[in-house]
Amino acid sequence: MIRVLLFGRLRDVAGWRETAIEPAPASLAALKGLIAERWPDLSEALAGPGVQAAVNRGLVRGDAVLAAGAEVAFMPPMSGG
Amino acid sequence: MIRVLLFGRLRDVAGWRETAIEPAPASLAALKGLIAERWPDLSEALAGPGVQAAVNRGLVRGDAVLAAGAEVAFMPPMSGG
Amino acid sequence: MITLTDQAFDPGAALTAFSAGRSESGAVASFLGLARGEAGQSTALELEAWPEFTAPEIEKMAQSARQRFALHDVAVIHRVGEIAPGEAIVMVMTAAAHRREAFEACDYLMDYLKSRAPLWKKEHGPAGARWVEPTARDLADLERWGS
Amino acid sequence: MITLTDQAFDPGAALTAFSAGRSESGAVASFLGLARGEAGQSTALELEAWPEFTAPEIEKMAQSARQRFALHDVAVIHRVGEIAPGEAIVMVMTAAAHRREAFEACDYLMDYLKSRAPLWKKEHGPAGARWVEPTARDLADLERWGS
Repeated sequence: MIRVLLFGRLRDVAGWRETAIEPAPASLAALKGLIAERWPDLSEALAGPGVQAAVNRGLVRGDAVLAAGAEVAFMPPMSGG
Repeated sequence: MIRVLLFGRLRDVAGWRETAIEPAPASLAALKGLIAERWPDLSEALAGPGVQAAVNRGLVRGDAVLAAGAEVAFMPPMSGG
Repeated sequence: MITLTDQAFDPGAALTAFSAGRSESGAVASFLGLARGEAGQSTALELEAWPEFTAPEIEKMAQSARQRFALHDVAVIHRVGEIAPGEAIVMVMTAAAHRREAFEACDYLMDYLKSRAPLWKKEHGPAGARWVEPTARDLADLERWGS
Repeated sequence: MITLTDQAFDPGAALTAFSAGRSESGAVASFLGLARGEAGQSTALELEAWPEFTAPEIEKMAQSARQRFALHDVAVIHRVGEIAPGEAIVMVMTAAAHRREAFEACDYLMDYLKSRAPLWKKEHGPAGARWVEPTARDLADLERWGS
């Protein structure tokens, strides 16, 4: 099982903030494939400019291995201040 | 009669802060000549870098006519903040 | 010190606390970001954070500023949740020996917070709500720092 | 607003007052200059002003900043007289729509105050007293503004 978290407009697009996926996909790429099947609107939004992914609270670029229990967050462009 | 005001280190050099000069010198240049006679140390300090003069609270460069009752201030380099 | 809070805070009290007892820091710069009403077009801001990630990321930025500008101290307070026009959103304070370092560190931190802090801002108004993203100017500002 | 005062002032109270009720100014920058103790080498600063001239000259600088940076508001508080280490010497606050203008105006005003405000600063220490004059860095900072 892995947990997936969404922030900002990604949450509005998907209609959820957090979900658990079982069985765990083996990689970030596999997770994205699964998202494309289940939530095509979210999948499109994830491909937009400036969307970043974090695995276990560390930003990742490209693909990453997902261990069981991993926490994956997808974050649209950040805007503090 | 004119009034002369000194600020900062010029006051320490001259040993006074304000004085009246009677009869009134006709110009800033004439006033400086008079200062050179009476207060040679101050005269030397006035020639130092960054010393500015104000006549009736307006900064002047070069010479300026002094009317009776004029207020002349000599100011060393400014240092606020 | 990094503070994320869902309560309104008093910028003056924060500045008094930050600047008290500093006899070797000649310079304290601060920046305070307030929610603009946009003449009625913005009725509230909603700031979303992921506290367990947002606070450590801002702490990293603050430590980067501290080293780069030889700061004596740095503090960031960031509101989260719903914010009314005129209320403080963010406050950055920097203390240094001289003013240039204090100013530049404050400027640098604000540029980073605007485009790199894990926060998401939604503006609510009469015409609905929209997510705010960094502007071209925000991104250009960030590029000044060369990273 | 320009204030010259021979009494210690509370920077936080000044910031609270300055930033209150601003629903259209997104940005308030401030700078606070504190008297440094220089590890015991400076026991007090003495700031001499010529109030009838100093206040109007600072007001001119503030108005110049207001126009140049499209400020919504600006305030300068400057201590005069004897100032102990850790006490506030000067505080500049600027309010603008966006942060760049607020920061730059604050920076600009500090550079002007350092080298162009009719104030004279004497530092007292165990070895005696000396008049402080703008440093080469102060003058270089001022030149950035092109005048």
